[in-house]
Amino acid sequence: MSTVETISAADGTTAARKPVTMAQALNQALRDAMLEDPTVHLMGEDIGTLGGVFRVTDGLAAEFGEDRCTDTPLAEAGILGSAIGMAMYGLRPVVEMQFDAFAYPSFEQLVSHAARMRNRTRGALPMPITVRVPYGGGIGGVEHHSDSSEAYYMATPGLQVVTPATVADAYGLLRAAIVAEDPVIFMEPKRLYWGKADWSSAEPERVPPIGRAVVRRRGASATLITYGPSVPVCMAAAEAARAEGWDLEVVDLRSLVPFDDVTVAESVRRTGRAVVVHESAGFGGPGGEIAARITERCFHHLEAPVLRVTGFDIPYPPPMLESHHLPGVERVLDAVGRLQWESDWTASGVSSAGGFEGGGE
Amino acid sequence: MSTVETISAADGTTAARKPVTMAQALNQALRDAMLEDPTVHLMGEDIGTLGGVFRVTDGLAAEFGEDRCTDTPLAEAGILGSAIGMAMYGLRPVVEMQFDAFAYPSFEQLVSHAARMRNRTRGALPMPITVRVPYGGGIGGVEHHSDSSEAYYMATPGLQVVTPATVADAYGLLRAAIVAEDPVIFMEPKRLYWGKADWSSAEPERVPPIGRAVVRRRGASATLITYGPSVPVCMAAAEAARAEGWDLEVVDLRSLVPFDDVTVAESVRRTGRAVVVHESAGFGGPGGEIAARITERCFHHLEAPVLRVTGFDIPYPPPMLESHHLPGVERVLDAVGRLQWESDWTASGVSSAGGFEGGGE
Amino acid sequence: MTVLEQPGAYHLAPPPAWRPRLDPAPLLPDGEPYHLLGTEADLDPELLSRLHAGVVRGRRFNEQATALTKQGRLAVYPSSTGQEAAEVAAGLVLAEQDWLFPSYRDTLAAVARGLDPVEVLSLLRGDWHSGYDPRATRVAPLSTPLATQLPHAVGLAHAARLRGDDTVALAMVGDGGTSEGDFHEALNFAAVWQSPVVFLVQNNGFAISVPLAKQTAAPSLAHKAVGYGMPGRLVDGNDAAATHQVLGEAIERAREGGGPTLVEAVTYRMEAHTNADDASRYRSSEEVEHWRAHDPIALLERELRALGRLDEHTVEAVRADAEDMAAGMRDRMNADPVLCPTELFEHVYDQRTPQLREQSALLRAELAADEELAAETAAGGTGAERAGVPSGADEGVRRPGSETR
Amino acid sequence: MTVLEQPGAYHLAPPPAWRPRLDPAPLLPDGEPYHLLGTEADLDPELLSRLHAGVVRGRRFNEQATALTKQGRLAVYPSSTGQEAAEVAAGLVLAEQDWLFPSYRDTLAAVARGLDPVEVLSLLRGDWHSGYDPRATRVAPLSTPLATQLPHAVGLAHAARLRGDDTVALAMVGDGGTSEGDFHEALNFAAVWQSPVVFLVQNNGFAISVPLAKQTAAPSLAHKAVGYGMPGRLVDGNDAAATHQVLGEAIERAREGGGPTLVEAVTYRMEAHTNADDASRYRSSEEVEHWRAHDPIALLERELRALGRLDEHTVEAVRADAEDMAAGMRDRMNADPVLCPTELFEHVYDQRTPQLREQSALLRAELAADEELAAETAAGGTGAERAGVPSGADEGVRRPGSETR
Ligand SMILES: Cc1ncc(C[n+]2csc(CCOP(=O)(O)OP(=O)(O)O)c2C)c(N)n1
Ligand SMILES: Cc1ncc(C[n+]2csc(CCOP(=O)(O)OP(=O)(O)O)c2C)c(N)n1
Ligand SMILES: [Mg+2]
Ligand SMILES: [Mg+2]
Repeated sequence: MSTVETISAADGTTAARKPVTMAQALNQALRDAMLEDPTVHLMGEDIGTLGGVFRVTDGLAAEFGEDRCTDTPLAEAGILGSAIGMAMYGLRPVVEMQFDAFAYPSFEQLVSHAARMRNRTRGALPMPITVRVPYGGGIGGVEHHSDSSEAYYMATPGLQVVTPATVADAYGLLRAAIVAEDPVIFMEPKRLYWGKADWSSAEPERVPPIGRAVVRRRGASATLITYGPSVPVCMAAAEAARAEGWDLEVVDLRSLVPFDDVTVAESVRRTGRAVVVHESAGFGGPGGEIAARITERCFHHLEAPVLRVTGFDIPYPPPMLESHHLPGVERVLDAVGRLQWESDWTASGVSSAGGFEGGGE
Repeated sequence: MSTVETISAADGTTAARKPVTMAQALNQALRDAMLEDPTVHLMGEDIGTLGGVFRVTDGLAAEFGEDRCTDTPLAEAGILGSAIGMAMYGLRPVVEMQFDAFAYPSFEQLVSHAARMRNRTRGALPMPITVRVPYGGGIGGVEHHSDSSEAYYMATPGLQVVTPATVADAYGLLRAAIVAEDPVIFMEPKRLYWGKADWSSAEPERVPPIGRAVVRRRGASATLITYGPSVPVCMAAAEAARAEGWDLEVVDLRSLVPFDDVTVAESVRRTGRAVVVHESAGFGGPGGEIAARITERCFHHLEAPVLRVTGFDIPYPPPMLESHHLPGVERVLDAVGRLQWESDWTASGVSSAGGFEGGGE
Repeated sequence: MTVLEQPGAYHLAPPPAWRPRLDPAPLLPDGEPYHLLGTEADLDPELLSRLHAGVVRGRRFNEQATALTKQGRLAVYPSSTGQEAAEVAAGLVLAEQDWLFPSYRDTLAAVARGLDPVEVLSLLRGDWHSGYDPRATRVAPLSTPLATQLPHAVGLAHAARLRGDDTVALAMVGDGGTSEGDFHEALNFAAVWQSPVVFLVQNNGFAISVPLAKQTAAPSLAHKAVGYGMPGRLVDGNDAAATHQVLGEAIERAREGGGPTLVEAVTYRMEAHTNADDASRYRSSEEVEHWRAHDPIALLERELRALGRLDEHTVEAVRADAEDMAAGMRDRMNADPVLCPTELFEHVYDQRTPQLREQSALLRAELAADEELAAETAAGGTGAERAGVPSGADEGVRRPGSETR
Repeated sequence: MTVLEQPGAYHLAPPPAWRPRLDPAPLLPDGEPYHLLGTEADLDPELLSRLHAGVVRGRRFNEQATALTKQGRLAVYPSSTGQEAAEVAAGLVLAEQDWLFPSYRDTLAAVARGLDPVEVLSLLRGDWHSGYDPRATRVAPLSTPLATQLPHAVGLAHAARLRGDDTVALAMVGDGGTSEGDFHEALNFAAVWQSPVVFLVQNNGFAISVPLAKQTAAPSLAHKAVGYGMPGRLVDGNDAAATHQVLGEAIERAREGGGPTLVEAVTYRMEAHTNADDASRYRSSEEVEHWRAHDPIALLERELRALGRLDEHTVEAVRADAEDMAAGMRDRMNADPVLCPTELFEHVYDQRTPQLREQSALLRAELAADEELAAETAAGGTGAERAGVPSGADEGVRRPGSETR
């Protein structure tokens, strides 16, 4: 993770910095939001006395009282549904879903109400709700504890979908999510929770707003487009690619909805090649949308089809097999190698791969 | 709809045919499946005495008894959850969700259990469940009655996702879904329920299996790739396009999962141009995946980027405004016109459209 | 491993978490639905008159709305004919600061609360999903997904209590809706938080075609209250006075910090589920007639007459008032609503995203092209043809035969 | 409009749907948890001995599993120490044809039923999601999403009844799980269908850190039964004899067509939620000590001793048996499981899709390349590094500090 931290730390503020984990930065963001705005209320399972299973709400019930940081009954539709009611009354709820897969019971409340209430009422009932979802794998979690569920949320008009990859973004994007007037699905990459970066809680650096992607690493040969838990993987891949003579650019999307077509298209037009990288299953996942948008906008600049490196199209594996599923440096480099470099122009390339009868055995 | 009917009727059987609606063919498929296999059980809201709000189960409770065609309590998670238990005991449940949006309460049962039980148990507990979901708009339905929710199911490994566009496919695919050993989300396009075709219940024509797309219309200029309620729209567009000098091919996907890469790629490689058409919202919808797959496989055959004509990225509109939302013939033709025909090569084309600051006002 | 060595362990008192923490008896509803009309109870004649005017208007409202479906002016209408007493009691019982959470069948409760009938009918007319301002009216949008509005009511009531306001939320749901998980979660949250919310279940005997016996095996729906630790009340939902009183008591209890109540109002849906439904498929006309004899309007009129508060003059005035309302509805609903297609993009988010700006521009361009074309040809193509759907779409609403909501 | 003209309407009897259809009294649980040990009740000494051996083994199982987490051999373990009586009673009470639906904490019930401990621990070891054959063992996979297994149990029991089999399903859930919508929907379906299913709620006082008082305001969890029209029973969950008897009665009732029962077993979780949890954050050690005095093993041993059925020899034999089991667990769990990465693609569907065939080939190629590389260099790169995750992944399990399941 160090590459990313370096980058986030290089944005330049002057206050005293010390190593802080992403979980701590999120905690600070919640605390600061609660201090600043008395309508901010936290709700979830075990977020009070315990401080959350990831300790992101640590100390907040003690500091702000149980009415502002509430241990709810164990019922996710009830949590999100009552948050919707609280928002109707002018509060600004921040909901914690304990794990990705445990947000599913609240799916109807999310899709049929949180995402639509503003539209339904012509703006009379905005839904300034933040739903924090710890997501993704790589932490040895047993079944239902490592889902990447962002595709569901991306396919739901009315939701914003945001995911940080750095400590600074964790703080900055969560603050932005809480003040947003719309429901924001705030996806926290579990395996980056304990990644540290030098950071100042007294003077948190400013980060670009929701809706903006950031180029984490400049490069000229090809662009890796990624987000959340796969950002450090792509940074490492870009580093490793130097040995192969490739100078890779890395775009951290940060916000899946709204999507930053400008930053992405600008990069791909410049490099002419792109690989989309994410942990979520490939089929029907975010990468299809992203690749399609890039192709629509950059077709004549592309030297090769936009490729995808993603989780396989399978339920998330058990802990002992997850390393085979997660897109890693080698797999990213393999894809980069298939970007139809001039030297390969005689080879058959990707366009002959796949097909209904094709494939493995 | 007549074009499609002609096509489905042209597959050639000899038995006596008469005009039959898609709803009637579905009803016949359920009846025949129940006759053939005593483990087939129907469950849902109002499917018994009433015969379903769309009458697809009409007469089945009377014929097979309430134990095989059961009016359940009003609770979709309970319906799907108990269907899972029934499948564990060796039955073959066919569940009706009354409308697309009312399947959402069952989302957790679907994603966390139905889709994963076989994998979880190394094949010991297969889930031969068919979930019938009437979907899509164009019927003047009020809020929550016109969702196109297929993107959610496509993004869920373990589910098959199937949708007929013709009377023959309605029968044939539903029979195939019921005998399948995996959970099949069987999406019934509501606005085609009352479309008629000549069809013989005594000798239903054979249709290709799940997983196979079908070319509904041969053409040479470009391929329209579509499914379900948008198939008739694309057939009409292809007809209208002749006036403009375009000879369009139309591919009816029929099965979104598994996806038929071979048929699609074969067509696009031949025509060199493609437009994906569906009703579901564009962003994060099926079209992104489809366009990305085509580009990965056919890049060097493409004369233009694969374009998409889809519903807007908004909650489904109220009845009086839905016609503006639904992809129609004109919108399809507009997209075809943007496929960078030789005559347009000097114009700027699609690749300059869009972008973060771009667009409307 | 074995703890044989520990002496006397078993003689310690069992831990305190063991005992049921409250006596269930006071939570249990009466064995018979509570009723007032036709008893010796001393009733407020003013209130009875208000309820009477309300139910008469309500019946007329239902009739007019059903007529509008036949004229294609409403996409669909789920009538509350037969249930006017509960609907009107719910609409009238609330204080100004209270909120109402109606389900899709409860247009009438919102109208009884004073909302503009045409605004309330937006959802069913199809010009927008919800036509009134929920904050200004303190009526949540009519909820179509069943029981989903109940957690909203709890959250709102909870928020009001946290703010120190004396607002109460009244949430309505049908007998069928009680089977949904959201019903359970809402009641549980309300009881744990002691939120000022009252749940009103209108048990009208059916969820579309499914009779109560296939919905639950409970002694009554009001008995469900016990499992949450809140009181359950069973009331004759056709008796407007009794329903008003039971709801009023529950609301005041909630307002004073006493927590939530579950009220089951037993009533009957006299019409089909909606105009698109065919009730003869699943119930007998005898059953319907049986209930016609227990008509909420008749019950009130009998009482008022006995009190000497209902002469032909009053009846006439009430009827005239209802006719006025119906005429107003008719006139206004027969006018085509002014629609702005690009409004579709305006409220999805606080700020339109770049993508929605593009899409809005696309639609605007299409509309402009259509207008040009229409100017050129007398019988030009319209948006409906553009959308590739059969003509008729521009009437705003098309419903295939048996489609039901 | 007015129905004044209808004479005598109100005097008709109110429609039959009105009255509560059954007397709630028999559904209500006792005011005190039912218990047997230490009473004058005449108990079957054979059964007591079997229960005793079970709980002693169970305690040892919990200890061994917890130890395995420390050695990195289990990803996580949610201990049922303190709850062995209910777990073992559940495992032993079933007939061969019956099904058990355990939640994620109920490994012990499955083991008590006779399943191989190592197979049961697959989920928590992380070699596969579920390690035994549910059809062969008639034990459903341990369910992690809370309460979601309850509708499965109902569906299975319903299917068995439709088939004419005398199978009963016993479904286990925690106090926290009762708040989920799926709990509600499952109990309602079971009651409406009169399915042969018994719901066993282990109320162990906490859902992770959340105490029962924040979970429900109900008199007891067993009182929830009333709202579904099924009987509720409250039992001392640390009293293995009482729990076994209450479950046994409910199961026989279900088997004979009497429908479902809700049983609340009051107990206490002596350990933290899982090995990764820190219980001192939310509860006092006094509370824990209080419950230690009501230990399920001690209760049984006292009884057996009073009956003259427990001498040091028996104690020794039971202990030795438990030690054997633990030693077997240790040995087998310390061996690395044989894993086949491409099995990831084998069970997603009945037939691999073309896409999964491609993906399987890709992984196979990668693994082959890795092997080549490993053959070339002594300390070559492995799959873990390929995946770009920190080393340590190949131990199968990495858990950051506070991660909890
Ligand atoms: C979650 C959900 N599932 C299904 C439906 C479809 N539906 C609409 S009304 C209805 C029956 C409702 O019955 P009940 O709750 O008794 O209310 P009533 O219609 O009698 O007022 C159903 C099944 C829905 N609106 N929402
Ligand atoms: C649907 C769902 N939400 C949240 C969780 C996370 N979680 C795991 S165990 C647990 C507490 C369970 O408490 P209880 O039901 O009392 O069972 P116990 O742990 O006491 O055995 C929680 C919240 C989950 N597994 N499933
Ligand atoms: Mg009803
Ligand atoms: Mg517990």
